[in-house]
Amino acid sequence: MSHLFNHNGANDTGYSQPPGLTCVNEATVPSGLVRQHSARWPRLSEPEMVRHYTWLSKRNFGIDTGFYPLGSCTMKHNPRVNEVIAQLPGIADIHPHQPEHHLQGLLSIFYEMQHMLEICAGMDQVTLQPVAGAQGEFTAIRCIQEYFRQRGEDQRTKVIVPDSAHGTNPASAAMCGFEIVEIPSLADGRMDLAALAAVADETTAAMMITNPNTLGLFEADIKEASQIVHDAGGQMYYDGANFNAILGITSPGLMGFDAVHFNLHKTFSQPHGGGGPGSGPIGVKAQLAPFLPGPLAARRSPTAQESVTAVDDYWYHWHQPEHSIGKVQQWHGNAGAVIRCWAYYRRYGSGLKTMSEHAVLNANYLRHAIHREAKKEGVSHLFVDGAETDVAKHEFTLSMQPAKDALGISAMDVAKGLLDKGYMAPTVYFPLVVPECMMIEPTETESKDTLDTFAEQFVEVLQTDAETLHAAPVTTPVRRVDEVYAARNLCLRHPFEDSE
Amino acid sequence: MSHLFNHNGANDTGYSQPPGLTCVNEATVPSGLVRQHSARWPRLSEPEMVRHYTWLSKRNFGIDTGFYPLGSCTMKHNPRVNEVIAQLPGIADIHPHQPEHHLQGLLSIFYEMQHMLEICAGMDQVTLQPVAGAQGEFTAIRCIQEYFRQRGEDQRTKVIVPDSAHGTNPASAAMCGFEIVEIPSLADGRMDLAALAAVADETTAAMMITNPNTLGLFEADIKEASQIVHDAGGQMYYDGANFNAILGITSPGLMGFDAVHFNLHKTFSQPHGGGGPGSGPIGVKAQLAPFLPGPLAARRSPTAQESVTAVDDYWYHWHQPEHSIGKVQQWHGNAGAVIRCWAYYRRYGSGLKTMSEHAVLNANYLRHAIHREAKKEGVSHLFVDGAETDVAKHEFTLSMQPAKDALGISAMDVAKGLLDKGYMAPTVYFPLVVPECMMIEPTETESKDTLDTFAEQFVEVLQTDAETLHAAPVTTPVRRVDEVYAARNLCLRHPFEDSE
Amino acid sequence: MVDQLPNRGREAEMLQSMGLQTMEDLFIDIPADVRFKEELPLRGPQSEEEIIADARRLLGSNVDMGARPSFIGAGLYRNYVPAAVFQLVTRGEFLTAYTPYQPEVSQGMLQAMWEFQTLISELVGLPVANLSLYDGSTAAAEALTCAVRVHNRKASQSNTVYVSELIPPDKMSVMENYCQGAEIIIKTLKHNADGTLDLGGLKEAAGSCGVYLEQPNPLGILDEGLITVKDIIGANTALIVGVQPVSLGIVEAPGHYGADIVVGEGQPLGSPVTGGGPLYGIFACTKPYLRLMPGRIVGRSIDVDGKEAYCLTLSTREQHIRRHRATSNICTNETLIALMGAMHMALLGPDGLRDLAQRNLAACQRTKEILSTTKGIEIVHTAHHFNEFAIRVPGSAKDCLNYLDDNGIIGGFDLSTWYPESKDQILVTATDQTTLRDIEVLSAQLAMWSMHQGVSA
Amino acid sequence: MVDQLPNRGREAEMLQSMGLQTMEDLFIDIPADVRFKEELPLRGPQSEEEIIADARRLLGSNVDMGARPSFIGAGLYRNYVPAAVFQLVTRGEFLTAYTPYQPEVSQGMLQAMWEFQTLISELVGLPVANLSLYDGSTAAAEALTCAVRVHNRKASQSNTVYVSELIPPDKMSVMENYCQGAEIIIKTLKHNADGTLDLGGLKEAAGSCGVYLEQPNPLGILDEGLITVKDIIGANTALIVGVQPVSLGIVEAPGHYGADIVVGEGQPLGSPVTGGGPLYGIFACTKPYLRLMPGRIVGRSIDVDGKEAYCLTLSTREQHIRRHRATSNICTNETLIALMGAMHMALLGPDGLRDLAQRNLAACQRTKEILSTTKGIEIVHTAHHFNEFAIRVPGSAKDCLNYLDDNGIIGGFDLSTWYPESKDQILVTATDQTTLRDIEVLSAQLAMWSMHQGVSA
Ligand SMILES: Cc1ncc(COP(=O)(O)O)c(C=O)c1O
Ligand SMILES: Cc1ncc(COP(=O)(O)O)c(C=O)c1O
Repeated sequence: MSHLFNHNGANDTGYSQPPGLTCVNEATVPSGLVRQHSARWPRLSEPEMVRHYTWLSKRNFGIDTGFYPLGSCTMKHNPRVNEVIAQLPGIADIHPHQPEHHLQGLLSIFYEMQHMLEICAGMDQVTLQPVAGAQGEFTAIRCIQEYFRQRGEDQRTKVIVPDSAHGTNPASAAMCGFEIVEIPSLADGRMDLAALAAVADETTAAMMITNPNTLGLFEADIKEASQIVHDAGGQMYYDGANFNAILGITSPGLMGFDAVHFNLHKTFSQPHGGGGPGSGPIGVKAQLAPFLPGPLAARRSPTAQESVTAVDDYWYHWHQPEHSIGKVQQWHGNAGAVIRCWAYYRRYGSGLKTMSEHAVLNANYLRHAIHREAKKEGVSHLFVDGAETDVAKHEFTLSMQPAKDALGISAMDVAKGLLDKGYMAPTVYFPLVVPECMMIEPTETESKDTLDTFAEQFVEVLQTDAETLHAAPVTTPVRRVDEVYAARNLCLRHPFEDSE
Repeated sequence: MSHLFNHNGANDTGYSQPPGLTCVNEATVPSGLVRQHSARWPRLSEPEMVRHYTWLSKRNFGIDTGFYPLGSCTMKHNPRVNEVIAQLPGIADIHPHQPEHHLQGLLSIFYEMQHMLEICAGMDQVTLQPVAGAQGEFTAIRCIQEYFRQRGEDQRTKVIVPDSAHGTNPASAAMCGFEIVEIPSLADGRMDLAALAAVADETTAAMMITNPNTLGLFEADIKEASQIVHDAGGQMYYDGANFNAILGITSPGLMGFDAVHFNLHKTFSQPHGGGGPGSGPIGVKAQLAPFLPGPLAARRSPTAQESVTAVDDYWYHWHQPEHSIGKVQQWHGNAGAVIRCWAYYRRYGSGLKTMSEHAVLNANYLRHAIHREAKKEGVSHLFVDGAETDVAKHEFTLSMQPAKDALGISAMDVAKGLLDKGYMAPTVYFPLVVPECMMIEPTETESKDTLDTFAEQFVEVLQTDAETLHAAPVTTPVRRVDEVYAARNLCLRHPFEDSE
Repeated sequence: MVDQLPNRGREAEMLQSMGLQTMEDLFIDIPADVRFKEELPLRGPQSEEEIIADARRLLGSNVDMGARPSFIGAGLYRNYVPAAVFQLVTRGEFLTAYTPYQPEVSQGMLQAMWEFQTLISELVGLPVANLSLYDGSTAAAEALTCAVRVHNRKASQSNTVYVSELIPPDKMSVMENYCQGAEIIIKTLKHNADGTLDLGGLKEAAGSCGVYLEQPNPLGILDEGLITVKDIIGANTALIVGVQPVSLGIVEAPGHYGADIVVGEGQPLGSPVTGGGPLYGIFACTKPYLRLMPGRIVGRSIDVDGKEAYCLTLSTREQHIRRHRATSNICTNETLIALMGAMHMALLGPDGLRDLAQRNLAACQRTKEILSTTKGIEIVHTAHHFNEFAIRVPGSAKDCLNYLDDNGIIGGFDLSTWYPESKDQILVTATDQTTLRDIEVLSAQLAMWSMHQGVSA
Repeated sequence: MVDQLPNRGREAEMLQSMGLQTMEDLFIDIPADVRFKEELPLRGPQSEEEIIADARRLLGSNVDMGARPSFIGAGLYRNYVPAAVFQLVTRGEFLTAYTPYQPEVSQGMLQAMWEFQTLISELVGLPVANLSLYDGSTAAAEALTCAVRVHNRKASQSNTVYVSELIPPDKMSVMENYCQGAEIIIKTLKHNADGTLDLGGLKEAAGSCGVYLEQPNPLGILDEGLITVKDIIGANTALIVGVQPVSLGIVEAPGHYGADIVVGEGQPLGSPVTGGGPLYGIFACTKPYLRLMPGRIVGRSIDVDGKEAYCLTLSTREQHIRRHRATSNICTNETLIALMGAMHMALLGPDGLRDLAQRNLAACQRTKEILSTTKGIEIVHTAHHFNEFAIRVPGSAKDCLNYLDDNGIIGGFDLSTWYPESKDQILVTATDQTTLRDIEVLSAQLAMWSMHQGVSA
């Protein structure tokens, strides 16, 4: 074990600074504000610091380490060129308050990304400001809220979400002040149009839904759903977390949506190590565009003077939407993430559809391979599909309820068993509508070999006796972690008291 | 296991290239030279390639992974700024045949490094051309050879080396065509002046020695040795692999040497992952300078025209020594390594002495701590110092012969036991003069805590029963590797035959 | 793009094994009427080389702060980030991981974030810190809603918070967006002419749910008055202090003068400015706020063998469990940037942080000294500044900044962007990267500007 | 520098525990008369920031090939190296390791080098490859001494090798330095006016220990004649072929036309030019040469459990065992650069290599086409060229290159540096990085040069 706070060298610092400026009157802090006790930070030399974080990294699983079939998270390979681009001059040392003529490159990339996302989503205007999917949801729902306020439809106080929705959907709408109306799914995991029709009325501000849905099923009735909500005067919100299934094939616009968020860090491969950073642009139809947070990247023909610094035939500038809700992040969003995603987009360009096709191909192939292997080994009875379908989209769900009933093996047991096989586990217990759910999303960047081997190993786990599985994992840096202990014995920081 | 040659995707390539130039007449290879069968290289996509090499890296131990006390190799921390500097514009895309006015920055860094090394070594002229220590030895011995040829002393056909010398010393001299005269060490591990005096004569071209010697002892008689060799008309060659002990404290020049090589990759921290690249500059006294390989970096006041591109007050240019032996590497040596080492030098500047002091402090402290722990646990009788001394220099040796005699535990067993404790093992069975030798060099970049813990663990290994140790290591990616099997069943490449 | 798709060329084989013929068969469930009829009207795929060439051209047209004397800050600060930080954070195991849902294989990031929590907790002087929010502005916004959740029941001014009038409008806007759903009323607190808080006016805030102030304040001023705020507003009103974390190397931690919540933009510790993101929001608080705070938290626990182990904890506050009753909607956060922060902090150590703070302070002080003797330039506030301060220039700030820009200097931030009445004020920022030459060039050009504006020697 | 020394501040404590008082006590064994009396007369220590600033300034004054149209090659070639290569090779486990003396904890590098051996072996068409020598020149030199070791006993021309007269003097000089110790006589082989090998003259070499030729040859020519060489010189004379590895994507592997040893500069696969180093030397051979070849070799073996494992093997050839009778003095080699090569090769795959070779060939061909119609310029050899070719210019090559340089073009390599009689010849190199615009600019400026030299349209 390497413990950061056990490093207490007599050494001053792991980063020796140059002398710095001196001033005539010694620079001071007001006497009442002088720091009395310095932070009890550790003291490491650079060699020790490098070794500590190298050690930590070796105890962490990433896509580079192995297959990461975490459903709903689109853990695709992060192309290395993204990192090269993010380190080029002209991004790290750019301040968002610099004048426009200092930022033509940044603005043109922003513009290109807005434009590309508008096309992919079938929306009229995109903003790149939200920094994660959840913030995109919040932002779009805020726009919808202001839209209705401006129209005098203050009675629209409700947002409808299916019970299979991701937690951020209701949380984001609630943060805006909306009441949440949850509608149950049908037995086959799909949206219940009748249930929707029953709740959609003049109090409905919006419905939030993702398609393909969180079970990996395409909601074929989506236009009907849109119709119902629109007929009731509400707006349709598309949760874009599952965009990886549909790029170039269909779009929220075609399905009748009014607003949508992207999770660029998923679909467009922004590395979001350990939980972030993300980027959650939103796109909206024309009626909502005036409410978007500003500024947006826009362009026009340059003046003679401007053409000196223009990067191409256009002059790029910031543009403030007329009835903007204001800001959701203090600056222009996660510019560094947007640029990586721009690099990613450029790799596919008009061929983005191929990417989605392969994502769907891989998901279906894996689903098929798991069933095939299970049949071969006679353990097909231990799980059922989370939803009936001929073809899944980019992900699929399995219910481990049969294994639970027959052998006492839970979805979590299977997950831990997979860790022992060297895999990251699929998402478990989400969506809540599938009992003992495992949600599996391979993404397009996994090879057939990897999928075949995973299917075999998955089935091998199912053939493991319950006791062994309850004790899994055994090959990981630590064994099953006691989350209850963590919650009961809260230790949220290094207890200096004890160590002194 | 991840096997590169098992990857045989239908995919074209892991790096899609842009279309490239087209030509009017299709570019062709002469018909008799058209490649008939393409190389059976694997086919990996970028995601698979990244995962393969990530996996391999996790099966490799580096300084970043843990303590690496490999004697004679100076495995110090490689500061990360070196890598930043090596990636700045102005080095990767520089061609050695570009004109001098394109290379003023490179030349000025070369000049500064030559100058710094001259000062540290007490030599008159340094060349950066040799790309490793062994090549430095070869180069300097070649210069000595030509020096004597020019003086008409062709009878000087012998080079003297102590029996504790590194293998490259005799190998390099032999490659030049010299006969090797090996002289035994004294019982205390030091050089035998009498033995030297007995062999030094008019057939002696040079003596090669390192000081501190390979046992970590400073040869206090070094000036006498130089005197003996010089009196016999020979030249003194200093193997600089142990420079880390003496920077700023003493120099080969002060000790009477005529030529010296540096292992910049050791002393000046050029990362040499897996065995290279290195950089092995040599420095020589004035009499040998005309024979050095060219070109050298030189400088003078710039002309008016030159001052336009000059980086500072000087104009830098290449300079060809008068009687140069020619080249030992086709270009200017490992420029990329030199620049990293320049960055390293700049960090210490005139304070290089502190670095050496800490290297020696750490070595002595560790030696002391091992004895202390051994005494505490009652296992002092299992090893003896490789040489008697009050203070070691940057490294020290232990002989495991007592453990071998008493318990059948060899130096190799202890080494493998240390691998199980998470350490890289010290150098074993070198120098050959110490029976069951372990050669331990902690370097200055290890903390006291690391040294204390290592001492404890070392003693714990000594307390392990022989059977367990013979079976060690057990926690490593593979267990004890059968080197005899490897030599008897030579498999030096993937056997495609079998896998097809 | 082929190089990113391992199964290119294997489509037929894979489809066949599923009993399908074409890729189309995988999309039979998508009705024709919602299908794109044609290829996306986008440019063609490019190779890595072409993308880099385009990126180099486009980004190269941006003007790097480092390429010229630059005095712009106003919330984001260019401090040097040591080389080791970048090289370690891009290790694949960190870079390509996601939220550590499976703690057994995510101990590295979990421990690093637990250490981050400790580093932040020590930095700000409060016992609890989460592992990052999106940025400084959302951290401040979430602090307000958190304060209302905690104090509303006992508050005499329910649903009400007070915020310094100096807070930049962009940040205020974020706060308003985050507060409006809970129908929180945001009132403002006045400041004295010298830029310090009007402690008299503050009394009004007692009985509200919370007070948000910054130290240093948006004018760069270290306001000693803040140490008395908690006494004035009392135990039932949260004192929320926004900090510039680097300043805490020499400035007292707000936790030590009564802050209940400390938030801040983490960027100056560990991350470049990057056009305004990704950043990371610091959020720390006292124990009473713990169960109603936003964001992820790591706890130290044990595994089944009793071995030390780390995992996410207190998740019942979060959206994936509590859904619409969650304390925040945040899911993806800024862990990787927080990790850079942790690495930077670990490298600096307490002495290194003090040195870094001192360098910032000294650079600011030196800039002030020189500009205070520059013809036509006036230092607006006689106060202790940390790393930025307002100057008054002849003519308009906007024109003056344009003039400086024409002469290759990024002169600072036009304060009228924030405070419309301050038409002739510029916020001038110095950091560890500011050199004496930079300052002299700025001073010389400001003197020229003054001359052009008719200010005589 | 403090940041690199973890025990700064602990000196006293550590010394004391050893019963010592001062640092001086550690150096009592060094006599006063060999001691420095004063501090080293060197500049003071610098911080990371200062070093980077200086490096940026100094290196920034170098002229990058990528920053202008560049046609210089002559042995080192700027091909694009994919981003993944750099990011993976700098992983600490690779970067900070050394020679894998303990195979149990060095399986990663050992396997990677075993794979490298396989990749090279397949590339050149020979069964054995080592894991790198210093560079192409030392690989060629060591091939000569190796050939002598193997064939000398049976050779009718003992101690004699033959080398193409076209080999650049710098490379020849390395060969001579490596050969002189074994008293090897190096004779040269003549070439025809069209740049191809004089096969008639080659007969003389039969009975010698070895023949060294390059494909493409130093003039960039793909010489079909080489496929008959082995027949001419016979089994007892080693055919050593030096290759540009990228060419082997489309050009026959020398192992398939009789080469006994193939060497080459590995740089164009995986590594930038880097001012001429670090590079890596390719060395491959047939089985009879195995036990007398230079350099490290990895073998696949098993561990005590019978599990696949890798280790260094055949070390009895090496200096650390065989000392002065070793087959080479090499110890530290170029593994990390060879690893970059392996990564690049793994990414490319056979099709990628073919594409890369084709791009080089096509760029060269296009350049030839355009220059062949450029006023005053003559293509010296009517031949198949791979990626470079000689042109004849009006006036001197040196003046012409200076003229091009004045106009922002690195026009190529002055062939009189190698062949003093070729005063008016320039070796023009194209790579995958050459653009049509580059070629057009070169052509236009060469035309201008011709005009200045009085060549009329
Ligand atoms: C279906 C769905 N919706 C929304 C989100 C929220 O996105 P983010 O994590 O980027 O805030 C997620 C991400 O985890 C998701 O899976
Ligand atoms: C004492 C000694 N001399 C010479 C050498 C040879 O140096 P290099 O490996 O750089 O060729 C070494 C390195 O291993 C050594 O330890």
